[in-house]
Amino acid sequence: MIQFINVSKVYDNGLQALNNVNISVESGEFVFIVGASGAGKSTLVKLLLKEIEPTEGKIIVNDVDLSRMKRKEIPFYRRGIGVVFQDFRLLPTKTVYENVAFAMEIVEASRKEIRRQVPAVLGMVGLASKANAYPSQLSGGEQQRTALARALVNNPSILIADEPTGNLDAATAAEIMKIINMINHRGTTVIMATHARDIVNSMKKRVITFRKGIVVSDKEKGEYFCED
Amino acid sequence: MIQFINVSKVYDNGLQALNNVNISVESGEFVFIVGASGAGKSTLVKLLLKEIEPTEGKIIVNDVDLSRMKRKEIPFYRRGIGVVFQDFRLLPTKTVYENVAFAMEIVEASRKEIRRQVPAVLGMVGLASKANAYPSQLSGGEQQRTALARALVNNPSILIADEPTGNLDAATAAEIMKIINMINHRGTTVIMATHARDIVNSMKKRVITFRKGIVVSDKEKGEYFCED
Amino acid sequence: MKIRTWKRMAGQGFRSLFRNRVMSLASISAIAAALFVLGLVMAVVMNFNNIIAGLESKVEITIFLKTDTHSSDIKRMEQQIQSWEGISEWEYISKDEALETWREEWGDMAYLLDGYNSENNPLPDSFHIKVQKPEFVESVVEKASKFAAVEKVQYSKDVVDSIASIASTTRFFGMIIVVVLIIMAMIIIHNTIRISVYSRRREVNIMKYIGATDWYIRWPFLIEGMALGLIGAAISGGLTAGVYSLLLKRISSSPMQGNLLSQFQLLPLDSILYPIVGLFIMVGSAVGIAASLLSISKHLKV
Amino acid sequence: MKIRTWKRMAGQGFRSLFRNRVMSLASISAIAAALFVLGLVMAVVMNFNNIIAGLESKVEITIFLKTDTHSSDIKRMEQQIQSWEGISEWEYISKDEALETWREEWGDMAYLLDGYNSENNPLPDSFHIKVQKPEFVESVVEKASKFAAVEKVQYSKDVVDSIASIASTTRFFGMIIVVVLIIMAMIIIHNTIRISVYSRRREVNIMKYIGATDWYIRWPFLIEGMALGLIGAAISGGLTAGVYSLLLKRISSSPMQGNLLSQFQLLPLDSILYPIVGLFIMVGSAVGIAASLLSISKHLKV
Ligand SMILES: Nc1ncnc2c1ncn2[C@@H]1O[C@H](COP(=O)(O)OP(=O)(O)OP(=O)(O)O)[C@@H](O)[C@H]1O
Ligand SMILES: Nc1ncnc2c1ncn2[C@@H]1O[C@H](COP(=O)(O)OP(=O)(O)OP(=O)(O)O)[C@@H](O)[C@H]1O
Ligand SMILES: [Mg+2]
Ligand SMILES: [Mg+2]
Repeated sequence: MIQFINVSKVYDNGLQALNNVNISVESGEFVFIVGASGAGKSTLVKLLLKEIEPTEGKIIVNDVDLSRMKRKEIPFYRRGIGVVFQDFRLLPTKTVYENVAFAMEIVEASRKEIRRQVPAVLGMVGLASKANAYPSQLSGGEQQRTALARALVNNPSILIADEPTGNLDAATAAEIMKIINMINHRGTTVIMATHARDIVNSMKKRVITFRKGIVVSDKEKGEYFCED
Repeated sequence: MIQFINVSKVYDNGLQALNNVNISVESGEFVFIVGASGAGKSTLVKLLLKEIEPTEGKIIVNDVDLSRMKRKEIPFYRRGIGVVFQDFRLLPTKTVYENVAFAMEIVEASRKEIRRQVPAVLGMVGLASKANAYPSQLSGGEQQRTALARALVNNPSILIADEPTGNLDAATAAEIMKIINMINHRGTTVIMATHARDIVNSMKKRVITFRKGIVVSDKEKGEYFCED
Repeated sequence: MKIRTWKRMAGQGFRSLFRNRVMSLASISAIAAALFVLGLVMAVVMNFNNIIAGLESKVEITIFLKTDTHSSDIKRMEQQIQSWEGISEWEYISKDEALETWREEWGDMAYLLDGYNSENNPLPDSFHIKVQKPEFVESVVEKASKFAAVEKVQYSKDVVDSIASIASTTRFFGMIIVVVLIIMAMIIIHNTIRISVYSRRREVNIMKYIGATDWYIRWPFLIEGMALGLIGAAISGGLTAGVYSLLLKRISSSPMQGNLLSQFQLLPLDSILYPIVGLFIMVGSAVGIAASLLSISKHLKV
Repeated sequence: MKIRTWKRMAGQGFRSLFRNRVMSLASISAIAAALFVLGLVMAVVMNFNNIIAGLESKVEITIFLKTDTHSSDIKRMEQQIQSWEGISEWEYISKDEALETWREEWGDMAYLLDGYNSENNPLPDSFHIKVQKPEFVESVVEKASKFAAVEKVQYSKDVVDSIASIASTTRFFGMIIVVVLIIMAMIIIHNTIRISVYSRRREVNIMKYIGATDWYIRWPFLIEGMALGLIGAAISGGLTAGVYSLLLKRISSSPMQGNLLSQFQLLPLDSILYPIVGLFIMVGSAVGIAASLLSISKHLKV
């Protein structure tokens, strides 16, 4: 269970990215976060990862208050969350395979597990043939799928995806959504920030809409409202 | 006028990204390049910028064969082309204003011109209030718009945009397309690679569709064909 | 941590040495340069110390006895001199032996002494004493002056003073230069490792956000830093050994051999090299590790 | 290029010095360390050369004349000696003067000479000649030996040889060390600037693809490299001057003054500093510029 209680975030330069946000997501739920460019979606993701701290309010994940979490516990908390970052954050000096295997090495997985799990995940996102390519040798969409593979490889209990279909054509995007949906059916909580109206509207899931840092709507089986 | 004559591109690792491509784009035209992830769209853009060389075939821009171009002429050729890169390519140590001004400094514009032109372009893409922010302080869509501003600031005769709406919500994307359309009406040739089916279908422009490096369709007032 | 994690880390550390060739080369040549100069300074200081030790043992005190001192008095003095602290060598030279020595030393000019023989020898009997360290000169002179049979005690205050002065000046400036160089080496190594961390700050950042622990991130850098230090130490050790043995060869084949400089024998390579290389290894790896720890801490902050 | 472009470039170069503090510091301390050591070596070599020059002028040739040489012969010889090449000083000392000098020099032992007076003085008349350089010794000795009135020509072959040997050995090893250090400084500077370029390869890449000319990209790096070199030169110049003047102060206040080492007067700060700082500026900026050019070329390839 993920709870945002009266959360506000003001950046150092005075910009208020989130304003008194209250959200509660049950384990196993699938939630879309939508809103215009700059509405605060990525800020929400960064708060959830404890990459930045809220200016006000509390964030509670699985009964743990993030602001009370000890420094040493943070890595272990993050291992339970798979994230597809909007800017991918792939390591340029590692191949696709190594980028994904890397996430398993960090949790000290055995070589055997890595050799079984990584190709399976790469196959799932349709990148089996690119295993030995470096990020600079990939198309934008291939990089995005590599990031997704890395997020999934450790079977996280929460999957956070920031615009995971932004660089994908409709067909590939649909394929990716099928995978994410499957992961969700296995019990993983999914939080996905996106602009893709088609996808949001076709999935019939809960949709939380942000406008200038404020939650303006939060509906089960919601739609992507166009504000203009 | 831009011509691709029997152009093929095989990357060092043996991957054939483009296969015998023949395209001709008149000055002032507006062309969409569509296709699945990895179809070769960004490769086409890189070839046009002389960032990479074709393995076979000729690329002719305004009657100049790119393979015959002298090293010293390349910068001046590139100045005539505004590009929005898929990965933005913003300078992390410069503010939004500086990133855009930078493109004018390179062509030795006067300080006065820069001070007039940069705010105008930033206003056009809706980033006037972010002029002093660094890329790391921007949302994904804001970064994309900064890249567009930089591409437009020198009034290029050709605008190449690789997925310029990938990180934008529908409303902002429509705004951006309006700007690009306006630029095109002023006489600038526009080549835009994209996955956004809505946008392609609503614009009623020429659409060139790639599949695995091959041009599979090239239609005036075309539609984005979904292959599955 | 599990063994496989250790292996991965060592692998990562060394791989990044190779992947970041440019920076590794910079670090290594900085370390090597600093340690090389440190080595040269140490070699010079050690040789100076050696020469000083040699010179110090040469300080000689001469006790001239009154004419016609009785041989039983001389015997008694011999016994007492032997018991003094800090004496390294002593010798009794009778006036006849002294005259003979003068004749030999004067060579061509010895005819000036032709008028003297054991009957009318104007020279006195004397004791010649060498001390272990210049510090003992004063006490020896003092004690010797108390003998009733002593005519005069003579020693080179000049030589003693200037030897002590060379020694302390050399050590003083040797230390200044060595300290300056070690500080500079530290700055360079620290900076180059900071650069190495800096160039991978993206990687460190990503690792943090996908759940790597602080030590998981730190270890490869520590290993890399230590490797840099040790490689630098090895190179500078080789360089120092090479230059020093070249110097040895050159000196031993030079025309100086057998003349006034030959009393300053250079130390052999071995006795120079072991302490220097030992220091190199310590300084190199310590600075490498310390620099890595300092450098990484900034980028580990959440 | 337009003036405003030049201004922008200088601004960019210096701004990037500050923005990339970490790397700038590394470069500057590397340059400063290398040049500092170079300066110390140069100071030592220059002082050695000075001491050698002093010693060389001290080589003395003594021509002993036969007893009862006529004073007109002595006059003629004086005239000839004056005309010889390479003579820096000469002096005629009669046997009476010589006896007087001996008396003074022998001090306590002078009573040994009491039996002699101008009647039975056993010493010969002599010429004492100093040459400008050791190379002239041979020819002077040869010419002197041809005079009929000469009894014997004496000079210290030992001293001449060992002086020449100290001189050449010092220069030889001074040169080796300086060359090694300059090469190392070049490697370090080149690498640190390569790192600086490397850390901005993204920027360079972007500039290329939005239409910047090669020289537009190159200039800020050249300016940065030169600035790094010059700042490093300034720091090492200051350090060298500081350490050297400390040394001067220490030496002049040391107890050695007035004893046997005082003949080796250290060169004053000025005469050391100008050539050294001149070299620092040349080496610093040249290496900075060369390193920048080399470093950037790789990243400019399309
Ligand atoms: N580090 C930062 N410092 C200052 N302002 C920031 C920082 N990061 C983001 N912002 C600002 O906060 C606002 C919200 O940003 P956020 O990245 O959360 O938007 P978003 O909803 O993800 O937008 P997009 O869809 O374009 O990615 C934006 O106006 C952005 O400029
Ligand atoms: N430098 C490279 N070396 C090797 N292969 C490359 C390189 N760059 C691209 N490729 C490969 O070439 C193919 C075409 O890439 P390209 O970037 O042109 O695709 P795209 O159509 O732009 O895809 P997307 O919509 O995902 O951005 C891909 O399969 C990609 O992996
Ligand atoms: Mg975002
Ligand atoms: Mg692409």
